[in-house]
Amino acid sequence: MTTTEHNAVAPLLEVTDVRKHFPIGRRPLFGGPQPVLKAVDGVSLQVRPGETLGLVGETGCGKSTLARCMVRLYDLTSGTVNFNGSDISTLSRGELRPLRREMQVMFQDPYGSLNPRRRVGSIIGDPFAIHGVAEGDERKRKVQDLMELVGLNPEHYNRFPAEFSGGQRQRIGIARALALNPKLVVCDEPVSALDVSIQAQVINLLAELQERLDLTYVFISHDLSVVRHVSDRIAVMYLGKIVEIAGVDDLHDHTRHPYTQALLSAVPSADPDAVAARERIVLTGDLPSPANPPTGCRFHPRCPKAQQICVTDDPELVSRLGDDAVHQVACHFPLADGELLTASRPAIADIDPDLSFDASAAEKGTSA
Amino acid sequence: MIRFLVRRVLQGLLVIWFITLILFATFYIAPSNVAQTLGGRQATPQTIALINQRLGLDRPLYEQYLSFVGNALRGDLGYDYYKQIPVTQVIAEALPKTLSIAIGAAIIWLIIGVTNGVLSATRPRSFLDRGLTVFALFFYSMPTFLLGLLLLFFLYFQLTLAGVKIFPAGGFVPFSASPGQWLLHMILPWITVALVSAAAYTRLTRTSMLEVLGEDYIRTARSKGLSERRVVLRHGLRSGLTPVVTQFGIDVAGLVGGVIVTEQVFSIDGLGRTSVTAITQQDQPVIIGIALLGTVAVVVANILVDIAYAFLDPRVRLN
Amino acid sequence: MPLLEVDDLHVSFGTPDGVVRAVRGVSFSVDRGRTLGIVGESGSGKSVATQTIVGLTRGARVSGRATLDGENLLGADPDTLRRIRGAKIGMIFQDPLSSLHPYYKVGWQIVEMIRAHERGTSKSAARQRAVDLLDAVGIPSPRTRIDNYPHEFSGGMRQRVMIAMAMALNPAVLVADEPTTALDVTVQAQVLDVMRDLQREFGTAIILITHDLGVVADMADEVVVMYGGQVMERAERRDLFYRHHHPYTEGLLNSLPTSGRRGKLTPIAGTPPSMITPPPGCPFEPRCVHAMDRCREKPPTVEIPGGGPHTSACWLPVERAQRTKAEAS
Amino acid sequence: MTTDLAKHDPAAPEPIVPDALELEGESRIEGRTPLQLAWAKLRRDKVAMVSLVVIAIIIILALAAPLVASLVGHGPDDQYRQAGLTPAGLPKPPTGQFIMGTDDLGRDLFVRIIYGSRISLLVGVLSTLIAVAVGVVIGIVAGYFGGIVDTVLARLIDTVLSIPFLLAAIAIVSISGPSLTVTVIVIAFFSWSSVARIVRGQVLSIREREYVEAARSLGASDRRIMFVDILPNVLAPVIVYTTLLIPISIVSEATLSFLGLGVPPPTATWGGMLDGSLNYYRVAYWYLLFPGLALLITTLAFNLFGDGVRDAFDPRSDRLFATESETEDEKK
Repeated sequence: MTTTEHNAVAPLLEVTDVRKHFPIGRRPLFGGPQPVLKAVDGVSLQVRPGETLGLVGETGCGKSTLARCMVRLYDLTSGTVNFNGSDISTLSRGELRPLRREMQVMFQDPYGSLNPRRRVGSIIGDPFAIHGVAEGDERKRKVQDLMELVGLNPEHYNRFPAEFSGGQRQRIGIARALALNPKLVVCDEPVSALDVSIQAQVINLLAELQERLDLTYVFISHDLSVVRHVSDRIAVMYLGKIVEIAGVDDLHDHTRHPYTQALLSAVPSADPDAVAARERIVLTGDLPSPANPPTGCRFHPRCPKAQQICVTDDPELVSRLGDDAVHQVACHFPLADGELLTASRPAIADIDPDLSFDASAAEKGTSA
Repeated sequence: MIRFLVRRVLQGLLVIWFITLILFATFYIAPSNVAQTLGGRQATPQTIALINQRLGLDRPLYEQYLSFVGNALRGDLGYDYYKQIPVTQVIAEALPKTLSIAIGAAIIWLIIGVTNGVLSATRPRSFLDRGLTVFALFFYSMPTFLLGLLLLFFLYFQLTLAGVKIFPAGGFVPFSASPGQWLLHMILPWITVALVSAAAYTRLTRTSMLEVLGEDYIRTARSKGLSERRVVLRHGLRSGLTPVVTQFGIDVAGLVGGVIVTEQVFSIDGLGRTSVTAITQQDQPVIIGIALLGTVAVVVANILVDIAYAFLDPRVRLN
Repeated sequence: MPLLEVDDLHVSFGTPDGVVRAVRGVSFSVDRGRTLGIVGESGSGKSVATQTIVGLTRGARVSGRATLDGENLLGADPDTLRRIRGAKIGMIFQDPLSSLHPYYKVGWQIVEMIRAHERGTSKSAARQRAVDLLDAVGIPSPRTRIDNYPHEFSGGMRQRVMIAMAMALNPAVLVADEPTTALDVTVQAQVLDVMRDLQREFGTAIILITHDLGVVADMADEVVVMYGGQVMERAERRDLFYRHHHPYTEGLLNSLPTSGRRGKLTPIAGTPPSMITPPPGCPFEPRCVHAMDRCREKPPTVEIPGGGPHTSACWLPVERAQRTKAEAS
Repeated sequence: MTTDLAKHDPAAPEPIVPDALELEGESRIEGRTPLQLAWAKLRRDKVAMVSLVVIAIIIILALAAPLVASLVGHGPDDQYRQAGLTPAGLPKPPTGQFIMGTDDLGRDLFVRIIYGSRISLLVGVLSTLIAVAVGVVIGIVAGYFGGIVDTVLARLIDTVLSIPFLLAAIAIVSISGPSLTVTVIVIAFFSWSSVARIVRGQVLSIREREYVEAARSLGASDRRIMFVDILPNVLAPVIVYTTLLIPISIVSEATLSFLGLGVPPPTATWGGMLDGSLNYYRVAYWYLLFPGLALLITTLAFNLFGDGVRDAFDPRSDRLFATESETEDEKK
């Protein structure tokens, strides 16, 4: 999709300056504000109908929280979410119910996302039951059609989740998400828990279903190679913010953000010669706590290109270095084409190599 | 930590206050015929009114409550209606007896329960484990009073019949009077209280240890080449004890009322027996005094458990 | 003679559902200073195999042979094994948070390790060594961090602590069981670097168990591919990636969404076999597109000519692997 | 790099191939509910089955108590001052006429023990059922809604749990006077809190599971999530706890009756009989022994059975697909 085409289509989902802060710990005894964990801290993006937007980032970067905000499983701290042209940011649970038919979530853990005490038929039939769509035999027929669609044996209608393998369970989750013919499906790490050979089956299934059913995906994963395989565009998150967003090829060929490059270079490749030839960037330090993120650009304490301005000013997410509007980066000193991060040395002195890490806070932010 | 303790103590005080309110409501609002009992059958209405007046029972309830709280805060829990001695003195007489039973029994059951539980958990499904499970379930099923009666029957009565006089039928000898006699008088009550709890603790420790021994860090401890003994005792037991400590705190506090049956069977006038008598006689000040003591014990035990928790688990301590 | 040699290892466990035959005839070896990658999907028996060697699978039925430096491991008495564990074979595991004892300071845990094997070492000397170790694995300000509890570290730092502990007695072999699976890729890169550096310095042999072919391509000198409790293929790293013979290895590599390849992936159909009633012949036979009748009996272990100890348990003609090489070059 | 194999591969797998078919061999137990699975496991447990038979016999005897009485020819409250007492007025040892002897009022102990089982079972089961019903509802509501609802309910649960049962029971009975109803209510009142605590704990963790979130993302109502998604998942511990609560309630009833605060005489209760034996066991061992045995056998049978039920529901042994880490557990 070119830039003009991209902008011509009205977005299916539009997220504007969304923030989600979780309270952590107790309010200080003698006044003071409630400490919060800024899981998502000012994210804006759009999802066009029919595309797959990949959302990558490391543990605790807020990608799963963002996904849950998109479909309003969480109440927003601030910001707006527009779905299909209408503002859903402040709708109540009851008001959201009819919309649930159009946006669905697919979860990561095929063991955790299916109720172990219920039969597969009733799990997949849940959307019908909740929305009063089909009853009795008709529901059963629809469920079995769905099972067939995702490659499950419809005769296994009466089985329990424990009787299926991980890959099959993920198919059950897919069938449930597709039952009401949604427009948008948010896939939260749908293949992360699966072995590679099974993972490939599920990725193929998702691709085929997208084509057949005209689905729009938001695909969340920490695995860059998977995201790269399935996505049209990719948004890279770091500590609750999007640092770079671009078309999948652009992101790889014209990487702008130092963090993106570090992330890309760290992805293991099953190709010994390529691994040997690659220039690896090993980031120093740990992910800072989302409860107390660094000032300015959040990546600055770990960034080889950091300058004084990075400590004070938070860079905007905009197109830089003459990129088109689809490719945006939040960096004061974006990488030029072919520039290698390994050549840079930071120009600030206050990089603390021992960033203390608040484990409880970080884990709280990890809803994935 | 300090902040946490302050909060827990305040919470505890709130609970204690709440309990006094309930106790007061229960025992003073309920129809009472103390005066009738004290006055005897021939008491005239005038006598009864006089008695009520002397006991302060004719004052408005809130007044009675306020004076009760006021006195209690000064350490005065009122007078036993019948014996005409301060409730604090009644408690002071009964408390050592109950404490003797409770502390001794608690030590015994803790040692037996934890040892058996650890043995069971380190050899699951073995002959020993099965044997200990049967032991545990047997005594767990045994009502305390039945065990007490059986001990009396076999170890006191049958032995005495056979000419072996070791154990007395019951009663209490203060430790200060004769440590040997104190011990002899305590052994059967201890066993009675301890065996039932030891059974429960065996099960609790076993379950908890089995869970802990399946943890990754136990595998790490083994992979470090530590002796199995060290793996189980230093690495396993440290975390396996957490639920045991919780339960122990609750149980020891509950013993104030929990030894009622044992005191009854062995005719020991501890807090339990005293409170049963007081309840049947509707001797409100004594009931409330003992109940208050029990509540304080529970509250203090809960705080101690929390401290023990923080001591055991650095994750609690540091958050 | 290789440093660590495992020959025809079988491991099974009794469970309420039946006997689980987790490992069925596995052989491998590793030399000083070298890294052996063991790759396999969940349930392939890769962790069970290595844990059995050091006697960490209690209650399992074990047969076969395993030697470390000529010393017999299987069937050795528990005390001998205990002295080997930690001192000669160090281990690190997948989840560094659950693998460290939550109630003890990391320094205490390392000192315990040292003093368990070296009775004579004083507490202060062991503590000084623990500080040095933490420093060596790249933990900043080790002198203060030594008195922290595991939960006060990040995931990557915890795994460094685990490595420091496993390397404390300079073991001949380091068994790393999915050491980076629970970590993010940027942290994974750091941890793998630490392992590489230590290996270079001390000449440790590493057995790296993983499901991630990328990690293997990065780290391993030699690779063993396991499936259904058996070794499917064993080869030097480049041979395995560019000249593999076994259809399972091929299937695994094809399943990967490798960079630059869009569109459909070619997954392996079906699911892994039950380890209670494994297929009588080749465990991969039910999912293999090349399956033949004789695969149902027993696959051969053929040596692939062309240098290196390359073997594959498959009936397909050997030329397949060589042809691939010709095309690749 | 490996194009060769892919090319001459006519049976290249279709992406949407039912991989379920391969599992046929492993899933013979198709569609059995967790309850059925647990029952199947329980049936292999000899101790539990023997206990179940013992429980069944006790229940049958309790139901058939009037029949037994008419067969023996003695009513539970009939006092045989001549035939049932020695000339000195003491209880008589077991004989052909009174197979378990008599008590101090010359009543047939055997018949009284049979009648006593009615009270024990009635109180044990009834108070347990009330406690479980109340506990489950409060536990689910507290755990699911969290926040202020949970804080209030959890405090309530803790408070009830920290009241010493016997002391409070005695106090209540001393005010209301002893009766069967009071006994059931008092025991139920002090039992529901532990059920509620267990259920609440379970729900707190279940609430965070992805399948609950999945239900929410489908637009399910709170009530549906609580009773369709959560309730079936707390059923196993509730069933286990129910079987273990029955013997506890039986012991509580016996203890209250022993203290003279349970079901008032002359109704035959095991606790009451043991209370009566207190002054006579030195001359009449049977007066202590038989009611004691009846009580012990009953509680033991329920506890052994409950232990078996707990094992049968233990999730660690009903996994179909054991992964490597799970087989680790099996070894230990």
